[in-house]
Amino acid sequence: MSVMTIVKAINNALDIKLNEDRSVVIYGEDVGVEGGVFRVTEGLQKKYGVERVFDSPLAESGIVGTALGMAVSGLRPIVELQFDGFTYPAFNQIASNVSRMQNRSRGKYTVPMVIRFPYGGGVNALEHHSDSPEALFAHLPGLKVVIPSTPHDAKGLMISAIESEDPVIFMEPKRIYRAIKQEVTDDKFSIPLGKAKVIQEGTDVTLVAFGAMIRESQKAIEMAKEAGISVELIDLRSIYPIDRQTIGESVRKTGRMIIVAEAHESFSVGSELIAIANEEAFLHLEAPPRRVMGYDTVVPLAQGEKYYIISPERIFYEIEKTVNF
Amino acid sequence: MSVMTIVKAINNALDIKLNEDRSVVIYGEDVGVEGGVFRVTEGLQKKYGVERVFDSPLAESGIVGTALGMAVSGLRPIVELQFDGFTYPAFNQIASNVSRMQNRSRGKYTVPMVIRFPYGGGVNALEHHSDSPEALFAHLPGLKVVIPSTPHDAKGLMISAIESEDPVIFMEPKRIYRAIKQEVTDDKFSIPLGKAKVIQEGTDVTLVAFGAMIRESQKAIEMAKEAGISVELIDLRSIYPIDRQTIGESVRKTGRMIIVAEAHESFSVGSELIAIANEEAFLHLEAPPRRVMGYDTVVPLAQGEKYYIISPERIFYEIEKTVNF
Amino acid sequence: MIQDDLPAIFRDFNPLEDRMLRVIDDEGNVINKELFPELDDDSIIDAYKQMYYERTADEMAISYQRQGRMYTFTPNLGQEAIHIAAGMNIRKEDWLVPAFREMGTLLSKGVTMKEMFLFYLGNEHGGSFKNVSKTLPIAISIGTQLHHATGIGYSIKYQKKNEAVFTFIGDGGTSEGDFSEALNFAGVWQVPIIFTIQNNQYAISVPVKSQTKSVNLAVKSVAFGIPGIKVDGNDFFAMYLAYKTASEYALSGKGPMLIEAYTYRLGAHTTSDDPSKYRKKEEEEEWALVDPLLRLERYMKKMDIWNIDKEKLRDEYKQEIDAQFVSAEKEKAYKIDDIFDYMYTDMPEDFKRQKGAYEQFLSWKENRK
Amino acid sequence: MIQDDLPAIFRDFNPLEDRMLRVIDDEGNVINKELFPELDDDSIIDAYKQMYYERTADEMAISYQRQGRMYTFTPNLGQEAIHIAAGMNIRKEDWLVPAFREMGTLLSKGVTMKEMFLFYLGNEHGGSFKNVSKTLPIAISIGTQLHHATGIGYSIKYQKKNEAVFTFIGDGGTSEGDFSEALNFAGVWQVPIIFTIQNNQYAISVPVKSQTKSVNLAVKSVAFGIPGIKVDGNDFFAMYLAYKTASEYALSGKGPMLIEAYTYRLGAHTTSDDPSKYRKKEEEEEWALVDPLLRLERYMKKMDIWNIDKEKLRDEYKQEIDAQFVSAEKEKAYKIDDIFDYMYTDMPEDFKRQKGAYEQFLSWKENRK
Ligand SMILES: Cc1ncc(C[n+]2csc(CCOP(=O)(O)OP(=O)(O)O)c2C)c(N)n1
Ligand SMILES: Cc1ncc(C[n+]2csc(CCOP(=O)(O)OP(=O)(O)O)c2C)c(N)n1
Ligand SMILES: [Mg+2]
Ligand SMILES: [Mg+2]
Repeated sequence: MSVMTIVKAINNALDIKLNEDRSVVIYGEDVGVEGGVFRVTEGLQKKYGVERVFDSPLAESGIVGTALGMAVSGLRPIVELQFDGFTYPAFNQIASNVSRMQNRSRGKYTVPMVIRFPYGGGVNALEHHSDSPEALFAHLPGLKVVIPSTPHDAKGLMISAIESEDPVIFMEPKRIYRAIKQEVTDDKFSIPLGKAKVIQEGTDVTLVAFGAMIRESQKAIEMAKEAGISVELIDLRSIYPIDRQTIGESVRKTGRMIIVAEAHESFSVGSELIAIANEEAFLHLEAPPRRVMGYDTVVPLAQGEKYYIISPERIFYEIEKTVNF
Repeated sequence: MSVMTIVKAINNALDIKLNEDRSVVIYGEDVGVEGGVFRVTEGLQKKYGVERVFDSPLAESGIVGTALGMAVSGLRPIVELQFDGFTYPAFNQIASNVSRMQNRSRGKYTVPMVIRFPYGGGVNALEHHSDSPEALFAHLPGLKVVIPSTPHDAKGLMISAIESEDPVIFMEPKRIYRAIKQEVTDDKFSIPLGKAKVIQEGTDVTLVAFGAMIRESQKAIEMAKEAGISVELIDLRSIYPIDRQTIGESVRKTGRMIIVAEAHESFSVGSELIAIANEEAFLHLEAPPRRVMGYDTVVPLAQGEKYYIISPERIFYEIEKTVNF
Repeated sequence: MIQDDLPAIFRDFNPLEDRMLRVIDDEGNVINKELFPELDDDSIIDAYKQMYYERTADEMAISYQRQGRMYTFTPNLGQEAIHIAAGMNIRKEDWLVPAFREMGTLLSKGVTMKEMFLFYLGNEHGGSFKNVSKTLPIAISIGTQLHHATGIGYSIKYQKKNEAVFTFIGDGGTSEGDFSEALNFAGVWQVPIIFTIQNNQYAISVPVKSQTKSVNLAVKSVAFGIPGIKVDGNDFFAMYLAYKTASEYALSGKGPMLIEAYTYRLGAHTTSDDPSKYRKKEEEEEWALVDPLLRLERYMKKMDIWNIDKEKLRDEYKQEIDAQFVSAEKEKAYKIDDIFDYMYTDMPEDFKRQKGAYEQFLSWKENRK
Repeated sequence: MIQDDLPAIFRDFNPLEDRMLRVIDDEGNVINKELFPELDDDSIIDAYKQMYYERTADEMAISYQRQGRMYTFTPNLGQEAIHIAAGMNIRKEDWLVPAFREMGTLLSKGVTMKEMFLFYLGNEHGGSFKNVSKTLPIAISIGTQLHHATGIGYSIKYQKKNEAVFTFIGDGGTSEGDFSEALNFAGVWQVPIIFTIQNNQYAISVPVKSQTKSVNLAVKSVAFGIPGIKVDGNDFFAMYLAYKTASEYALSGKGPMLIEAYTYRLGAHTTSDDPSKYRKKEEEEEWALVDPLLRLERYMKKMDIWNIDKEKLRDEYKQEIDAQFVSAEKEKAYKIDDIFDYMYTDMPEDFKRQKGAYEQFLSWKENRK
């Protein structure tokens, strides 16, 4: 066991897979000597050499497109895109090829690759450094989209992502990269993709969240507890495949649902979760499911971010409203 | 008045705006001499010259990115992307700049530009020629997303799109490009963006559709009528801004909703409409709102498309299920 | 500027001087004896036959499409020398990463016309090329395939295999960002790839002069520090030589190369296209005179190695191709499974639910009748 | 290959031969008399002052950031000659389309340090450059800005205006597809743009040799048929000459140009970066010796036109810059409106609803207290 941050836990997962499988390679902008701008790949080039962990030219489409080429020819590439907002130059490769090569080739080629990047707001960053694009990737058929919220999950899910024969978008909540520390085993373990986790059981309302919003939700749940409200908290962990069963069960029990996520609320994962709640638990719904999500605005720079970012208080406000509906 | 197809109606709108406003220019792949692969820009280069209607190099990011440059410097560019699946190379320019320049410059620059492209399936096309990516664009803040379903609307909405100071994604349902003929006035008129249209009133269930799915829905409604079910049909027309009010009113009246759209159902416009129905009409809902949408698969080639495409029968099947819930 | 260890032809036909590698002239005369590739008569005859097969298959496909028996098809007419010269230089161990207009090369690699037809009949099983190893499916989204080729190049180098990658793009495709990015990655990584630009003068209706101001397309290699050469794409021998040279270069670990194959699309862009809208008949006629098959035939006749009865061969090919088409037409019906089963290696629950819901609808529909 | 109507320097310093335009050497000696630009002493003194102002502002910004009074900042240290030479050649009528490391050029165009500070204090109002016409905001998404510049170039040409566009990108940025696409569009459209690559040797930690195999970056122009030149970016006079020439060329309707400004990022990538992780101290020291300000000072001293009291000037600048910083710090508080009001010209109903819901939450919060 070691005390790990999310950064350290992912680094550890990468290390384990690099060590046990020579077909694993890692590249992207500044992932080599620099170890990535958030140091997620720190030390790996030194340990595994420049052929296995290396800096690429500054071109996201190229990074992702070449990784697909590697994936169909025997390697298991893991590529880093430097920030959420810089996934878009790679969007065509992801939407047109990474997600489709398996289907296009009728399974002749599998696509065992991971595209990982830090995402989300709350770090006083420049534009394009605070986006939460999970809905965009989840809407594209053929991908798996994963978001951990703890060091333990980050490690276990990353191991699964690397071992998946399907391409995985692995989004890392940068705001809590180092904020959460946890004892995590140094041994290899994996957490299956596609399974949500009930973090806390409750009876009055189901809160579905993921990434950095788990911690904020937990704070809100404390406030709710004081107000005598019992909240069930689900960490979605996998955006696609989405764990319809766990959501359905919980909402059938509590009759109420709130989604907490940083992304723009319209046409979002929140919308999908409301659809699922309707499909799975319609007769049990006692209040309209609500979204506590980002507005349909560009994520503001530091001074405006306080208006955009979701506070525990705002979550609590919605909990109260939903319970009192 | 002339009898117009959607192709002709859009051509007519472009013609009117080219004629009255010298700041309007049109370009894209094959839009010049060729008049576009679907002939939407037919005759316009001849009439207005190669400086105003012209072929560009084959690069969608460049087409959209340069249009943004034109839009901030006095022109009103209208660019054509050749097919839905070829919007993705332009995704970064759209997501990172077109949708954001106005906000980034605090209104110093407006972005009066239109990105138009044929979308959707049902034409036995090759891969990447049948996608329905409206949810992707609707999720990005700062854009307007428009989809007409008739020649009349196509013309009126296109005029508004060109005159909008905000950037507009104009998606043209290629499957009915020439399938629907309608008398349309030759004069200029416009239809405000952001307003849905109740095509047919009804009492038992609200059908929300757009683009080529309107016609399929109308066929299903005939079937429903025979079965004694009264259906209200709403043509969404504008995906963003979405007309929450019209949806809300209708669902409060009928208590039931079905969304018919070609796109993959997960994380889609359908999901958003279900969220809206919950938010606007929760206490009136008598059955879970349902999506009759494309599966989370790549749109199949011609032989498989029959399984993917939405038939009036399938819509009717869902109507019956919803009404009998 | 030009590397020392570069094969001579890359120096002698420097694209910066807008020179073009040719071995025979339009009449089939050898104009560069010292460059004539080592090819015995049988191989030349075989090359012609392959080109002729591709030509015949193309014509058949066009006619099936006209008969309404097949969806849109992308003809290869006029570009056969490139395809077969490439095909003859691609070994089983080498990778082929196609765009969408190199049918002859695919056939050389082992793809059958049945598969091609099946693809254009709207069945993904045709386009998967499942029986041919190291061959990616047809790439429709222009430019993207070059990155895949480059990534495969990296795998090869990383795994220390003695393999090369052959990949293709059109003149129009050179405008896409992915084209430049891929050449740049390949240059930095020094991977064994042969990039071919089939410059057939048009991207649908758009002439190459509207695509770029560069003097030619081979010269674009300079921007990425890789060797480039412009080759007469209607000259089978020049193309053969270029591929032989590039392939040896790549296999000896020296890195990527860019070949511009200067040619002309004799047919329509696809069967839904009408070139008379955007190009002159005279232009088409001029290029028809230097049809790569004609030029090779002229050469063969001059060298007295012509022993082909075209009529007869054509009939033979037609029969064979028709059998393949019919077999593709008769291919077992497309199943629901076919749209669901290849999206994921292990099908997610939620996805199974979608498939199940659809099956329920189908049985409802069945019962209604 | 090289056009006849090209200014002489583009022929004399052909990037294909990897030549670099220099006017003064490291010691400040004029090595190319005939190329020395027409600049009177006052202009040279003014240029130095502008560079010195940028340098001082940079240092101040870094220290504010260290004091925790400002978020991440992007220093310009070492690249001032490029910025001021460009600024002196950009007229009011010309457009400026920046990347994110040309503060001096922005200042020349009329942007204030207050605005710069406001931007790095996390306020969009700083980055809008609202008071300066024809200047786009800072572009963070690398490469995308070149397309905007090219589009503006088209507007200018279409509207028959006598204007030019100046746009910038880094060495790393040349790997992005948009870089190549934009140069290609500009070439085909023959629009009045001056593209500058600030080759400061690094993209964060990645050295330029990992970006591309091309002999230099100016040579990339060949791929797009536009003239390119590599210029000593630490030589103010060479940069001035290059911009003067390119601007005249563009304004006379001859089309775009590419300038590679060969320089070195003397500071960190941003204030969150630590260059010692990826580059050698010796390298930094070597480049520090040829700091563009030092070189200009050496020249001025040699020519006996040096009349600057640096200490005094620095104090003066510091005071002025600090006043601007304080004023930026004191800028009226960011409002809720600021996040909503600029997204659309007419705010959609649904969007108003979101704003309204937020205001409701705020009043609930207020009442709770
Ligand atoms: C990214 C993308 N944009 C647009 C298209 C539509 N399209 C198909 S073929 C073609 C022209 C291609 O021209 P070229 O690269 O010269 O190849 P050729 O067809 O001449 O072989 C276009 C624009 C596409 N397939 N992919
Ligand atoms: C599309 C995109 N990808 C990645 C980044 C993150 N990033 C910011 S600066 C930088 C390096 C830029 O290097 P260069 O172009 O040489 O400019 P310099 O910083 O040296 O001025 C990177 C990778 C970005 N801003 N945009
Ligand atoms: Mg072509
Ligand atoms: Mg740099």
